[in-house]
Amino acid sequence: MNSAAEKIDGKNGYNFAFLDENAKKEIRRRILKAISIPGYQVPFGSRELPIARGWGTGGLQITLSIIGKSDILKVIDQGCDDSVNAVNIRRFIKSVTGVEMTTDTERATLVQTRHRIPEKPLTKDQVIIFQVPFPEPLRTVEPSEAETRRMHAEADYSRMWLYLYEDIVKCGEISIGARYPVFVNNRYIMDPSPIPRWDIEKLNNSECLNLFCAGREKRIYAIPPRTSVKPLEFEDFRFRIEDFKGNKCEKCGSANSYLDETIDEAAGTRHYYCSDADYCEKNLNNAVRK
Amino acid sequence: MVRINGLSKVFKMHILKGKTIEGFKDVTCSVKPGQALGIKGKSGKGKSSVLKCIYRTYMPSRGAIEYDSKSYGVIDLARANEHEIINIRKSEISFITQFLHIIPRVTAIDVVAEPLLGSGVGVDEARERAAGVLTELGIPKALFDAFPSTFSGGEKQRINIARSVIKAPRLLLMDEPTASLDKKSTMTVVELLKGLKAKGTTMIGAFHDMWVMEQISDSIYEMDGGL
Amino acid sequence: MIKKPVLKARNITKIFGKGCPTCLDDDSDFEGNICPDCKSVVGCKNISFDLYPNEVLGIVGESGSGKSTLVRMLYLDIEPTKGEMFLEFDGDLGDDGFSGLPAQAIGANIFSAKSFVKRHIKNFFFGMVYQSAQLGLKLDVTAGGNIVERMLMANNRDIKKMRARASYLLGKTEIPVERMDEPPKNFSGGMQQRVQIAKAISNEPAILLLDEVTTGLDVSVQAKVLDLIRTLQNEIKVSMLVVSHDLGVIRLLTNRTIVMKNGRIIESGLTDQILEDPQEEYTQILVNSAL
Amino acid sequence: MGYIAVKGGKDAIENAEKYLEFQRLKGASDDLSIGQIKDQLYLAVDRIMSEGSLYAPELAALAFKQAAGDTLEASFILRAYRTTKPRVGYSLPCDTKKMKVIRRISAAFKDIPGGQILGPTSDYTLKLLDFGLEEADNAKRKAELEKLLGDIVNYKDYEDIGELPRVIDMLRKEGLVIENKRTKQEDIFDITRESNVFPASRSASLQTMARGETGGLLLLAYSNVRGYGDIHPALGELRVGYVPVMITHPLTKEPYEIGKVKITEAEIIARFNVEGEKPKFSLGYGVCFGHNEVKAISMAILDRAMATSGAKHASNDQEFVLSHVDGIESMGFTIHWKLPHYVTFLSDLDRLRKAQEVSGK
Repeated sequence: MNSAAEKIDGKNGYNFAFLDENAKKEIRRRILKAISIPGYQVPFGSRELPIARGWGTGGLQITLSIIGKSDILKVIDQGCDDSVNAVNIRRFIKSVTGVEMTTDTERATLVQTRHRIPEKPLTKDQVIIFQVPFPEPLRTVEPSEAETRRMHAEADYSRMWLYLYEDIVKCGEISIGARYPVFVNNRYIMDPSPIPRWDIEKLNNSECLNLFCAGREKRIYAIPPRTSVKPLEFEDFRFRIEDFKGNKCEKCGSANSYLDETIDEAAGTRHYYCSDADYCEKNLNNAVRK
Repeated sequence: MVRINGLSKVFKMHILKGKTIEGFKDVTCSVKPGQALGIKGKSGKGKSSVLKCIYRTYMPSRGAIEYDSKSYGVIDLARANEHEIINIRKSEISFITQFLHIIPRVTAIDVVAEPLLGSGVGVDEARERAAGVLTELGIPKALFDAFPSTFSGGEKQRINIARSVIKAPRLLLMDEPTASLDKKSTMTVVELLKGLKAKGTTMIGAFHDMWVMEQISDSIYEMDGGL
Repeated sequence: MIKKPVLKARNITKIFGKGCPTCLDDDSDFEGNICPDCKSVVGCKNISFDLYPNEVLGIVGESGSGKSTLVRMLYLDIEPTKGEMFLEFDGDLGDDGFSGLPAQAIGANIFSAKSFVKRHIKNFFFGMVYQSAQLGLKLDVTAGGNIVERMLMANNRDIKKMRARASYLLGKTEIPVERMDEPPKNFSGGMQQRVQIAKAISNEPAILLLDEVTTGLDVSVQAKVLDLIRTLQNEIKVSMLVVSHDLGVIRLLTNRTIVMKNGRIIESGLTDQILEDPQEEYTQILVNSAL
Repeated sequence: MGYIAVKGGKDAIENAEKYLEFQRLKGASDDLSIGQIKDQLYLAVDRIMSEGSLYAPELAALAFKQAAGDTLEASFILRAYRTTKPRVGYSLPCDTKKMKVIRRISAAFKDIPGGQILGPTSDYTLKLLDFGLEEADNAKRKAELEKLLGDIVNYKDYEDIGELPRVIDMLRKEGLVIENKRTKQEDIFDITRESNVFPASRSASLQTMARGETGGLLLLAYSNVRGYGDIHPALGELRVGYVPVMITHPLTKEPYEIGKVKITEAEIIARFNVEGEKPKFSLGYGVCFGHNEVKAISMAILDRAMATSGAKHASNDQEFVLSHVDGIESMGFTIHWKLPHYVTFLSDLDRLRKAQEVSGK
């Protein structure tokens, strides 16, 4: 156990939420800019944190910049609260803010997440913060950042559409799994972070505020409430979500939630459980109560 | 329809240190709508140069060529700008030149039909009418889909004529059209030209064959030996 | 019904190198294309001409005369040092009311338009066919994809419709439709040129620019490509600008011709007049040196 | 001491060495023991052994001390020492399925047969300065060790939990993975005996990377996943543990274990590329001495990246990768410009002056 995190007796203790106030102010300004230009990637002075680059420093900086004493925070990874990295991040935030933590999606005012959106849509009083590895959706067709920024500036997206077309010609369908590019506010193509296609729908016309941040790549972007978010698709090649072929969660029986697949090597069988732990638990409790 | 006066043409040959060569001098003549004007004169006296100046393949050096154009009204072809000439060539004036410019890999029937395509006639109808004219000119059906580059001089000339007359031009210029034709083909061409005249085509032509000249022309202009 | 020109070029000049008052000044004249004072290379100098709707204008000249540089500038591939270009569109609008000419471009000097206006013009108003296929095509993208890309730019999002249109265009350019999903890098030179043509006309451009399209192709393939361009002239309402050093190509395709030497226009006129009654010394030499 | 202006090559070099020695000796601290380095700086020792391509923890620790902490220099010293050792034989192929695992995780599945074994990792520690370690305190160190050990007697670095199935094998059974060609024993290339030739065999490629410089491999792998040839990797499996070194016993001709080496092994699953028939996943493999996850994962990414046909970016170009990742080669040449070049420089100077004259500037 890293003793320092517990006692925080560092030479002179840490500021509330670790970041200095100027850093918070600057990041909040960038968030406001991102909200006012939905889908646009706002560059920002990303700070190093005691967590490795590529392990959630982006999402963390947003959370640390907007969190207040009265906030209630939920941190999930792969949809589950006790996943290793979620535990690690939650412990750090707790140690530098003392804010109340929860695993109950409904009670949380802030949800920091990686790779999933909670099954139950969030309300207008909640903010969801995504950890983002690759902010640039056009990277698949253009390695140069200078060129992709020009393409965004001029909405010159034909190369992305051509990529999807060629994908369909080669593989019979669009072969993008997670990080499915979306069209925000009919203006910007945006990378929704590596969430499954299952979750994309929840970004469209959402009640809550969606904030995205890539720490290593130093970009902040947002989808404000009630914003149109449409996955890139063709009229005759529609966007299709993951297909669980009728399988249900073996714990709570849910048939409308994203499932994790585990393989039992010995028995050679496969088992399915809800990826959203909180949602699964609630189903169980309701089932039990009924 | 056409009133030419004081038309002259000189060629400036840079390779001969800019020496000028006399084409022809002070040609003045005219032709009424539906009439045919023949140009007579020994060969080398500039007969085809006059026709080429009217068609603007040659730049006239002096004089005027007044023409009553359908789209532009009275217009001096010697001074008209290139865009006007292009339009007039497309819709009003045809020129049966002495030699057929071979278009590689295009069959006889397509060569003849092409002028119609440009003016919005369907492909099939154009080919049908082309077939009609070719048959009229005695070109065997077997040759319709062959390439003109393999034809005899006479056959090429008939393709040339067919191509110029398929669209019943307003003004038809002709440079020795029957030069390489046998007696029988010449007769057919004369009949065809008379038919066109009857439908109102005005003609100016240079003929070496006096019999054809008499058959076609309503009036004749004598090149005065052009110095 | 006098039509307005579709393209007006005014004093287009391209200097490679520092440039100086002598080579930039409009009426200064000097022999050859090296500026006597600053030694920079004069690619093009004071090129002005008009292109009318449905007209085919030829640009002929020996290699190094600046004709390819000129057409690359018209297609906004390279920036001119000086000069203006104006575009007009009086034809009927595309089926989706898309004239290919954004409002900001009407009556304005296209060279100083904003970059996305320029890109718009390149994608919708012009069609360009380069001498070498790799300039005109993405050789790793499928042939159909190269054509579809232009339709995608026009916000077309129906794959079946786009593929139908692409195969129609490939059929029209005599490319076997089964090879539509193959990358052009597997195609012969002639086929690559025809894919370029199909791509260039896919958005029904107002002007088609052809830069030495048949150079390097063997005679029979060349004839096929020229034949294809001729049929296009009749079938679709498009003005064309044909750059070639080959007088046979110029005679076959064009109504009017501009003769260029050392980056300047030596003479211009009706194509048959240029070939049969050339006025300038250089043109006479050029015409008489053709086989 | 001040700067001693020294004339003449030999004297200068001798004095420089003395000055270097002085740098290492000055300061009031106690002399650093090899044992301390081996025990407490074991990750540096692992890195030096892998880049020096010699599994000898004590020697690596010594080299580290001698090089005053410069890992490039230390692995260079180890590599030079290795040359003095004659080749006595080759070990038998070892199946890492039998690895005595101390850490074994997969990112592709939530649960894997044999379980996700987190093991000793700093992955989830907070990168906060731990001021508790500031004071060197043997007593406190011993006390903390006892507390952690609790009632464990004769602690072994690993317990024997038998064979752990490979995650990749599960995917293989479902026909989801493209098979990499197996290299026969006699075809294995030996980069220490012959120079690399391109295109290099997979054995030569893996060997070159196995002793490659961690930073170089990391840079190329990072450039790949950031978009320059991106292969969209997923970590199929990462293992850290001990494998036996088996040789054929000279007398009994039976396989005979002469010791154990700690290695890190990474297998990545990359975006499938359509090969004629069914689309499949493709594989990348990386293994190196000691505990060095950065290197093993970077190797696995590059192993797959180099297999991409039509190399458009550096990371896909095998010749580019294998020619630049060896630390001893790259460090040596890049800093060789420190050597005197005044002869060649003079001739360049002459050219420049001439060129300026000619252009009249």
